[in-house]
Amino acid sequence: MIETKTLPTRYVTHPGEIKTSSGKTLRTDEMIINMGPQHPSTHGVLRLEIVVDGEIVVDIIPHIGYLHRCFEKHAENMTNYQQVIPYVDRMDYVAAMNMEHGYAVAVERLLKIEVPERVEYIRVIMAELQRIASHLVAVGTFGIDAGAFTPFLYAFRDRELILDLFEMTCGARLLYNYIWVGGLSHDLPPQFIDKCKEFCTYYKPRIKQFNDLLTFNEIFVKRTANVGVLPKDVALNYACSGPMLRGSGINWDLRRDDPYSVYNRFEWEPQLGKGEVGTVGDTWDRHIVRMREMEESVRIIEQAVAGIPAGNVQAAIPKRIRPEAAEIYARTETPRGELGYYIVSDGSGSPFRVKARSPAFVNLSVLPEISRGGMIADLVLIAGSVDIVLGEVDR
Amino acid sequence: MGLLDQRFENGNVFVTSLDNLLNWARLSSLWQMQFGLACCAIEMMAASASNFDIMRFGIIPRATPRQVDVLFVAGTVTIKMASRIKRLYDQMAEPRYVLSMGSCANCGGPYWQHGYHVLKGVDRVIPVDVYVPGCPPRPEALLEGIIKLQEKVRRESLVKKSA
Amino acid sequence: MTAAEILENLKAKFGDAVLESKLEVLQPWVLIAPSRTKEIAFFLRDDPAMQFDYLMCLSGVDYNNGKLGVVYHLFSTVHRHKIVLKAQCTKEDAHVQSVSAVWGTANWHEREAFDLIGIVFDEHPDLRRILLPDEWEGHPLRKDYKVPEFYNGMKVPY
Amino acid sequence: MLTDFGKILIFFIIGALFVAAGMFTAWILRPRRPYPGKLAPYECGEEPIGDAWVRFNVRFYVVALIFLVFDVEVVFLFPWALVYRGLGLFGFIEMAVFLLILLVGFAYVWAKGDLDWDKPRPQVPHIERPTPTKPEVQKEAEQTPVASTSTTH
Repeated sequence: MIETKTLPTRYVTHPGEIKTSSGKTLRTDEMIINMGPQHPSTHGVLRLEIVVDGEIVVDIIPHIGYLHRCFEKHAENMTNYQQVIPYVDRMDYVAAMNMEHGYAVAVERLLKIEVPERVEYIRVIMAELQRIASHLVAVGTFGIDAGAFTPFLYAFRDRELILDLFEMTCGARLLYNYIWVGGLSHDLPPQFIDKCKEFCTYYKPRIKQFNDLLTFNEIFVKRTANVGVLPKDVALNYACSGPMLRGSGINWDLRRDDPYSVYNRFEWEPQLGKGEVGTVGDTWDRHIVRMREMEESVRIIEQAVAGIPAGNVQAAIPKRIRPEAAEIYARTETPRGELGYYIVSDGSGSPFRVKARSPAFVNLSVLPEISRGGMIADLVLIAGSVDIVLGEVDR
Repeated sequence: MGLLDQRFENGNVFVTSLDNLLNWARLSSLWQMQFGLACCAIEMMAASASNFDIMRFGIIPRATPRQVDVLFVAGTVTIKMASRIKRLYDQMAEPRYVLSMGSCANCGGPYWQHGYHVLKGVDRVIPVDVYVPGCPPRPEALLEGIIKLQEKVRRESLVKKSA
Repeated sequence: MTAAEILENLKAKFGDAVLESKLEVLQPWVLIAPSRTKEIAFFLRDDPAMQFDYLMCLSGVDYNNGKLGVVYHLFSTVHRHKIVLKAQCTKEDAHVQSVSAVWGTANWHEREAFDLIGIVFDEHPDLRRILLPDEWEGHPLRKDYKVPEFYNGMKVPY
Repeated sequence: MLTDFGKILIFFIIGALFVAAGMFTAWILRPRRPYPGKLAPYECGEEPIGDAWVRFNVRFYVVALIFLVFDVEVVFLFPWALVYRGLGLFGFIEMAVFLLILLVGFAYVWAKGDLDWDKPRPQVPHIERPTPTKPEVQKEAEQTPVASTSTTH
C-alpha cells in the first residue's frame, strides 16, 4: 500500500574523489540520508533527501507536499469572499493575522473600497504584534536547532503575552478570523490599549536579554557565521523576500517600498544584514535581522497605539461582495516575506481562482543552493534560518 | 519473551497489584513522539513550553518511534502523509497509544468537503485512543486529553488475557 | 516606465509573439505566445530599460473554456514598475516554454502549475509533481476534476 | 581472607547481577509482538533508500588505527603510574624514552595530514546566466550602510 518511489530525473550519484598519497583516486560511495517528514529539526513535515559524503552534504533534494491541504480548491468553492478567511488563517498558522491582512488588502483593492482609519490602525497593531509572535517562534526553534533549549522557553514565555492580547480581542490564540474584508470582526476591548502599552514596555528590554542569551553567544556565533551565505543576485533571482532578502543586505521591505495600509505614517527602519560576524547574507545575519525587526515592530506598535482614532470598525464591511470581473495581484509583508494573492473574479459571489504566493515556498526553493558543501549540522541551521512554515509552503 | 504477557485467565491479588504497579509506572512516563504536522503542532509546542509544561505529566518528546509510547497526531493528515504515519505507528513498540489532536486529525476538520488531498480522520489509518476536539485545541484541552489517556492506561491490564 | 511603453518595446522587438494586451484594467497585462516565453523573459530581465529581475508570482489558471493559462507577475526592484504577462494554451496541447532558466524561482512555481493544473513546461530541468504524490491521477485544480473514490486503499471523500 | 582482587571480583559480580535483574524483569514483562512492519528499519517515516552497507571513507579506518596505537600507549602508562614512586629515576627515564618513540609516530601522522578531518567547503551559489546590468538596489545597498537605529550592540 506504500506508493512506489521514483528517483527524480536529474538525480545522479556522483562519487567523491579522495586523493591518496600515491595519487590514485579512491572512489567512495555516497550515502543517501532521509531527513524525512518526521524529524525534530525540519520545522514540520518537510522531507530533505540528502546525498552525503562522510559528513559533507553533496546534494539536497527537498520533497514537500506532505501538508498540502488544497487551499486553492477551497477558495474556489466558497460561496462568499469572507468565507475564505478561515482557510487563509490556516495556511500560515504562525502568522495568521498577517495572512488575513494580506487577503483583506487584496480583496479591498479588487472592490476598490476604503476602510475607516481606526480599522487601518488596529490592523497595523495586530499585524505587528503577530510579527513579533511569529519571529519569537522562529527565533525560539532556531535556538533549538543550534542546540540551546532555554531560548525556546524564553521566546514562548513572551509569546504567551501576545497570545493573551489576541485572545482578549477575538477569542482565539492562534487562528483568529478577525480581519474581515472591509473591517474587523470585533472592536478592541476597553483594556486592550493599556495592556498593549504594558506589553511594549515589558518587552523592549527582553530583546536585549534574548540577544545576550543567544545571539551574541560565542558558540552560537561560531555555528552560524559564514554558514549558508546567500548572495544578493541569487536572492533576487530566486525572488526571496523578507528576512531572507534583508539578511543579504538588500534594502527591501514591502511596508515601505510597495506601501499599503497606514505604514507610511510611522517612522521605522527596515533592518539589514551587515555581516557583523561573518559574510553578508549568512545565517547569523538572517537571525539578527529578525531580532532587530522585533524592535522595530514594538516602535510601530507604540506609535500606532498612541495615534489610534475612534470609529466604527464594521462600517465598511460590504453586505454582499460581488466584484466585477477583474483580476488583481496584491502583496503584503508577512514575517516570512512577501505574501501575494492573485485573485481572479468572474463577477459572481465566489472567487474564480485564488493563487497564494507564499513566501516560505519561495524561500525554501533556495535552500539546496545555499547549503551545498556544508555539514549536516549546518544544513539543520540553514533550514532553521530560512524559517519555513509547512502549512504555507504546501498550501 | 513476555512470559507474563497476557498469560493469566482471572485476576488474583498478585496479578492486580502487579498491574497497578505497571500501569502507574507507564502512565506517569508516557514518552511522546516529537512530531507535529500543522497548526496543532504550534499549540503542542506552546503546551510543552513553560506556561503549560506537559513535562510535568512525564511526557518527554523523543525523536525516534522506537523509544516512544504515545503518538500525538497534531495537525492535518494528508494522503501523502498517511502511509508515513502508518509506518511510524508500526515502528512504535507495544504498548503504544495514539492521541488525535485537533479536528483535522479527528475527522478532516475544515477540509472535509473540498480537501481532495486530506485524509478524513487519522483513524482511517491507525487506531486512535483519545480524540481532542478543537481547531486548534487550547493547550489546556490537550492536557485534558492527556489525563483521559492516563486514565485509560490506568484501567488497562498487560498481564491478564485481554477479552 | 508605464505599461504602454513596455508594450511598445515588446511589440517592437517580438512583433508576432505579442498576441493581445489590455492596458485599462486594474493591472495591465500582455498576452504572449506560449512557445516564446523564455526569449521574451530574457529580454525583459536583461534589457537595461526594463530590468524585470523579480518574478513575483507565476500561477496556472484553468479558464473553464478549454483553455489553460500561465500568468507571470513581474516586478523590477530597480525601476519599481510592474507588468503582467500571460501565456495561454489549449487543454489538449498544454505546452508552455519554461522560464526557469531566467528566474530560479520559476522552477518550483512551474512544477506546482504542472502538478495542480497540468500545464507541461518544455525545457524544465526537473518537471515532477511537487505537492501531490507521484502516482496521483489527474490535476485537482481543473474545473472538471473528479475526486478519486479510493487512493492506496484509503477512502478519499468524506 | 579476601584479597584485593577478591573485592574487585565481588564488585563485578554485583554489577552484573544488578544489570541482569533489570534486564530479566523487563524481559518477563514486556509484550513482544513483532511483525514485518515493526521490524522495518526506521528512516524518518520514509521507505529506506539505498542500503547501509555503503563503503565508508578510508579516513575513518586511518583514524581507527591511530587511536589503537595511542590507546595501547596509555594502557602502559597506568601500571607505571601506580608503582612510579618505587622505580625512581630509572622508571622515569625509561618511560620518557617510550613516550618519545611514540611522539615521533604522532609527529609523522600529523605531518602527513591524516589527522585533519574533512573541513566543510560551503559552495556559495551563483546563477548560470546572471543579468548583465547590475540592479541599482544592490549597488545602493553596498555604498550607503543603513544608519542602524537599533539599541542592541
